[in-house]
Amino acid sequence: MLSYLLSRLKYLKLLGQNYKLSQSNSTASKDKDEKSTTSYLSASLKNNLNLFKESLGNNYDVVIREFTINMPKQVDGALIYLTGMTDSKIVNDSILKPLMFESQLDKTTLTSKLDTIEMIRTTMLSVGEVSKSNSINDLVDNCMAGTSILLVDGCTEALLIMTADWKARSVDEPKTESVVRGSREGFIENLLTNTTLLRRKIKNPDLVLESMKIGQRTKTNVCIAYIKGLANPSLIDEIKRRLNNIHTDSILESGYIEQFIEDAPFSIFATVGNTEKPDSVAAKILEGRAAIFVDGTPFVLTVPLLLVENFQTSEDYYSRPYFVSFIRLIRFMAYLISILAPATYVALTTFHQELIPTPLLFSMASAQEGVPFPAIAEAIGMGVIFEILREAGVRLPRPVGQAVSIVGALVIGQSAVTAGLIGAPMVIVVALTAVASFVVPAQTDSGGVLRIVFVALAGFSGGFGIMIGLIGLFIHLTSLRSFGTPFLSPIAPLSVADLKDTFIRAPLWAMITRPSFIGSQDPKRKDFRLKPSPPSEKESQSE
Amino acid sequence: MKSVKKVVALMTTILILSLGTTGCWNRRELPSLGIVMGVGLDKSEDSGKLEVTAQLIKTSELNSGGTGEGGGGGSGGSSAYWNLQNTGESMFATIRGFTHKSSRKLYWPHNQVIIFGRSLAENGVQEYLDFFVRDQETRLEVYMLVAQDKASDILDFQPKLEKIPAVGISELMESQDANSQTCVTQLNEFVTRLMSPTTAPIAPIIKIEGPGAKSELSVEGTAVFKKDKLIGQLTKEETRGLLWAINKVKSGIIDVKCPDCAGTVSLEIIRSKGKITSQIIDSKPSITIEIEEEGNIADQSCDANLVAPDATEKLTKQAEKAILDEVESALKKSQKLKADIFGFGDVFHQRHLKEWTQMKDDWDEIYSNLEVEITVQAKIRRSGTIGRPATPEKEQ
Amino acid sequence: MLLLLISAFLGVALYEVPSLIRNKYWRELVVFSVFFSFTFMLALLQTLGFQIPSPAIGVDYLVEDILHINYR
Amino acid sequence: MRLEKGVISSLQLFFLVNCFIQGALLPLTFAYPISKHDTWLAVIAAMIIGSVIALVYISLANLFPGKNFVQINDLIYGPYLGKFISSQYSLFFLITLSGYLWFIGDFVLTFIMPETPMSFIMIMFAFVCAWAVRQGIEVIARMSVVFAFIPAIIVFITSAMLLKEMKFTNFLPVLEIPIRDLIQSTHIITHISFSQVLVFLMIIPSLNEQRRAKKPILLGMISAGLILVIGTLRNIATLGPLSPVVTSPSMEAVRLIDIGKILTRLEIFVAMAQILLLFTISCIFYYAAVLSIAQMTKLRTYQPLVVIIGVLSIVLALISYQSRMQLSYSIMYNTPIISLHFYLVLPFMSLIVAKLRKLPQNNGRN
Repeated sequence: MLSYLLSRLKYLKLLGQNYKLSQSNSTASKDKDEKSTTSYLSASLKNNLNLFKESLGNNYDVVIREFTINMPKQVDGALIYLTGMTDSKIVNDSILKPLMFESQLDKTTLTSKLDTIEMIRTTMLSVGEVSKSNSINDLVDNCMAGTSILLVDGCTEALLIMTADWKARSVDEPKTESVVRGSREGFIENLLTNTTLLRRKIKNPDLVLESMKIGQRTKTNVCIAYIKGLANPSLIDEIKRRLNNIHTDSILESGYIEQFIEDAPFSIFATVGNTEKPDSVAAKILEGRAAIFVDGTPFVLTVPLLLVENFQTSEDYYSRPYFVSFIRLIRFMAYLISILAPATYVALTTFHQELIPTPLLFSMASAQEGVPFPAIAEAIGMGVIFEILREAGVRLPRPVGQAVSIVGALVIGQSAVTAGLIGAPMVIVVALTAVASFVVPAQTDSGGVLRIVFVALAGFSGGFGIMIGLIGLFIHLTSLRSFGTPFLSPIAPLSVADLKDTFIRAPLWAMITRPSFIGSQDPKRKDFRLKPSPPSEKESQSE
Repeated sequence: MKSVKKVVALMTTILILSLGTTGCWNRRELPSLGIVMGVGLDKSEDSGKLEVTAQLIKTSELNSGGTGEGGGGGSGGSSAYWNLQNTGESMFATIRGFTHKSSRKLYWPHNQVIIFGRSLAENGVQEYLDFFVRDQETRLEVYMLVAQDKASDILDFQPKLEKIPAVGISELMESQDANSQTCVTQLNEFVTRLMSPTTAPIAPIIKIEGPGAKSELSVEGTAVFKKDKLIGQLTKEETRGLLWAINKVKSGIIDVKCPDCAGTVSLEIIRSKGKITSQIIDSKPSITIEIEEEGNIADQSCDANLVAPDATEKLTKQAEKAILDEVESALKKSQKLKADIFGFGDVFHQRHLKEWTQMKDDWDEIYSNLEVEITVQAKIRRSGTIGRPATPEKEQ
Repeated sequence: MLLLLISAFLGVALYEVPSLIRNKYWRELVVFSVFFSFTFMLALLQTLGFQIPSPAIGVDYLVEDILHINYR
Repeated sequence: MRLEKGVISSLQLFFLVNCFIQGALLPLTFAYPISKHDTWLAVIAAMIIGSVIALVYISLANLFPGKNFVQINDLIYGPYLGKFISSQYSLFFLITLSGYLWFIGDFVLTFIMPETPMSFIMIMFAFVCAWAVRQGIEVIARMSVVFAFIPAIIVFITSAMLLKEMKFTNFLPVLEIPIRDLIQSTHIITHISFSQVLVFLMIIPSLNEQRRAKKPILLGMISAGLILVIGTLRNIATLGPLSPVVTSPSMEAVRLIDIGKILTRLEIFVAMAQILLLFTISCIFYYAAVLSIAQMTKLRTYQPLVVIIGVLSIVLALISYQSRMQLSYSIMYNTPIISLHFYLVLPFMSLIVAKLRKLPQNNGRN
């Protein structure tokens, strides 16, 4: 305990030092930034190339192609790009070829007042995105992202030619969210492809895709997507504020972003959602939420997240409402079972045996007869064994994973019971818990923690402990907020109108308003008279 | 959200502190329980003390062995129950005394039956009931019975279909609705009657019938208590007479003579309603019992055609007569015993509060001479899947 | 038991006081300390086995024996 | 400057009051031995009287919008006398809180875990209360919306399930008990639940429309009062003469449910629902106690006091009550009298003094 405190103190001290350091650093780094941006291109191509070689180093994937531009007056030029990051076809056919062979210049253009670089840009390059810059840093950064840089002798500016393209996975069915009905595309690692997938769902200029770079070293592209006029401006401002506050060196996955912007970092509940499916992102954006795309990951973040969203799937809205509503209730029940079943079993068998119906007590008592461990030890032990098996099954290659599950089932399900190490009812409870925990995949992690907490509470104070735990859980959930939206809405605070898409899913024609708690600016979703009905008699007569 | 972290930290410290320092107070693992299924109370013959028999289940034997068929209670380790006996002065002390004999602590919530031995019941049951009402482990819906002889014998009687005698008895009580000739009594009803200043508690009587190996358990008749002391008993017909009046008849058979010939016709009761009302006319109290009954023809031994309206009319009259007889016999018996099993006193108390204050004190006398009018209205609704009996048609 | 009590109160103090000092909530600290010491004293006396007069019985006494207006 | 920044809607206030009154279903036990099978009449009478008293509180709150009870006392009686009165109320809230903590401990000990030390139950319970109170009134109010439904539904369902066991002759003869007993019982029930809406004077300032407190409070009281009446009717009809005898009629009545041998032993649900309600009540008193103390000592935040006040109330509970018998004797015969001072005499006096001094106008000019 004491050593813990000591280490804690050391850590705090270190933090304090770091804080001071970072404060002094931030001013220093600002100076450095300013200084470095002052290094601009000079008129000499040779000098410029040396500058580039200096800053790019001798990386093997950097190509510096020096050539002569075929203009009436021959000019020296150099193209700098990264091989794997650029499309060689564009480089060869649209940049090098016109520059070296197919000069379109004639006398009229020659006589115009344009300087060389502008002439090349306007008349010779057949590439869509071309821009100019004279800052070395800017050029290098862009080069790192796959842009080709064209340097021309005698010019203090360089052309940035968009040639970025690299091998990417094709758009594929998402692995984590499989559906029976609905779109089968999933996001991939490429940011541009991902935003395109979204744009293809919402063909509307109001869909805003704002880009920014996060991570001092990785310079990861991050893109905020929302619909202007639906999303609450304060929500967008808050997202931008939090994203701008991320001063870290690396962002490798959207999980990094998530952990830097969540409201409650110590909570076991995630307050930022993620999904792999463009259609769910589109649906969430259309409800007034915002999405955060991160380059390099198929997982797109959506904020704000409500608890009930974990119990909804995109498919719910594609199928007819009755069965879906039933399934929704089943999901809520399954989640409750997955966190409470072992605890309830422990509480019933060690504290409240009088609540077990007599015939059931008979069979449970006879199954438990001769079992050496107390119920709480059984519950915790079995829970841990189950988690081990699950983890082994996930990490191992599929064929081996199957072997693991067979061994696990045999060892735990069969032998342990016949050997009298654990009671058969416990195995049933743990198995039920395990299956139930898979029903709501988004909450498996919180469920796992809660399960153990509740088993511990039940183990030492029975049903009262469970009750206290539930109240505590409820207090925590009620006080959580996700980007200003109460996490437990529309249940607490209650919004009767929003309950239409909570425990049940009302027919689409009845869901005429967007969820009010997300702070949608335009609450009305569509027309009020949407309920389909057969043509009325007058109409059919006239036909 | 600094507070969340703090709260979690505080919670874990509390958890650890409470786990480490205090342990678990009420924890009882299932195998450490001696689950009591039935309890019998007797008066010890030699010392006159209280003798309690508690029936525990042997959980290890529950799944092994047969259904107890031929086990006969004592054949080796095959029986799934264990009858513990202890004698003592007070109820709770005697029950705690079981800990000297049983390795597992007795666990009461699943207790199904309480059986009073006859001699104990005659001396009063009040002092022994308090435990069953007060203790938090006991429940109010246990069945109360009075043994014809000794309660311990009843609990030692291995039923043929069940493994555990107490379970057998409670199942038996649940099937009594078919006849409505037993007043199935749960503890809360018994105590409610006991708390009334006038109403006499009742409980069914259980006995072992038949000789030796062929003997069987049977529930029949009603024990009538005065205050908390057993003073008499009703036969099964009288019991149904009582149940008619207090609206407890669920089903059953009324045998009546065939109106046309010498055979017997059985009428199955499908619905019945009993209502007790009180009047005080010229300061003379009287009671009216109204009984409505509906039945079907269930069985007939003769070949008369009973589906004709006039025959049905006659049958109905006979059924009404039969019911009236049953109620009257019960009433007569109770008036003789001066035990208000019908709860007439409570009816007066509820409806005629003013007069009741004067009647209360000499209620016993009033009761034994109370004027009771009984009206019975029977109906026959259906005749089963056939109309006239399946016999050669008679020439009219 | 005494140890448990002291550690519990120590825990409460450690839980509240640092943030009060950090935020310079001196007035709050004073009120907190008053309640803290009062509670600690009561709890300590209770644990040590002193008979502290029960306020509930005090109320009973006030109503019954001084005012004489109870339901009885 | 206000101590509490949270804002609650009038719907939430309605459910808060509803929970608050519904929670009296268990403590009503203390009235059964006195009014026996006429307790339901006492509940109705108490509901009416309570609503009238609540009108006084609401008009007091409406005179001083945005001010909580302590501030109102300061305005009416001046700083010194006002502080004196407010401190009485703080003590009153604190002692009521400790009474509820003791009651829940006693309840759990009687029905769930007889061998557990009571202080342990109380610490666990006070812990979650403290957690909720630290989160502020907003969280408590939001939770009450959910908590109000569960017990109400359980009361309705169990009443339906017990219809078979009920004997409506158990209500007869109506008004057998002397009228004095009925008055005493009504007084006890008013004391236990209806008059305690007094604490909402600490909460009304958090309402988003401060002058609209009347409707949610009265509706909450009446709706919950009707649920109490249904619960009482259920208990009396089911248990009959046993209801004045048993420790907790609600629990014992539900214990008798037996539908097809499967739907049986349902009392755990009643216990759970009652724990939820008692939690809400305790939170409200806890919050009121902490807030009033913080307001009196002019703190900037009430949060640092939460934990220590919780500990104090546990210690007070352990000191105050030795046995269930003592608690029920106090509640049945003595405490209703003393609480008259708090919920009847002082508020009426405040209202009259405020009217006489024409206070709100003065306040408005400042």
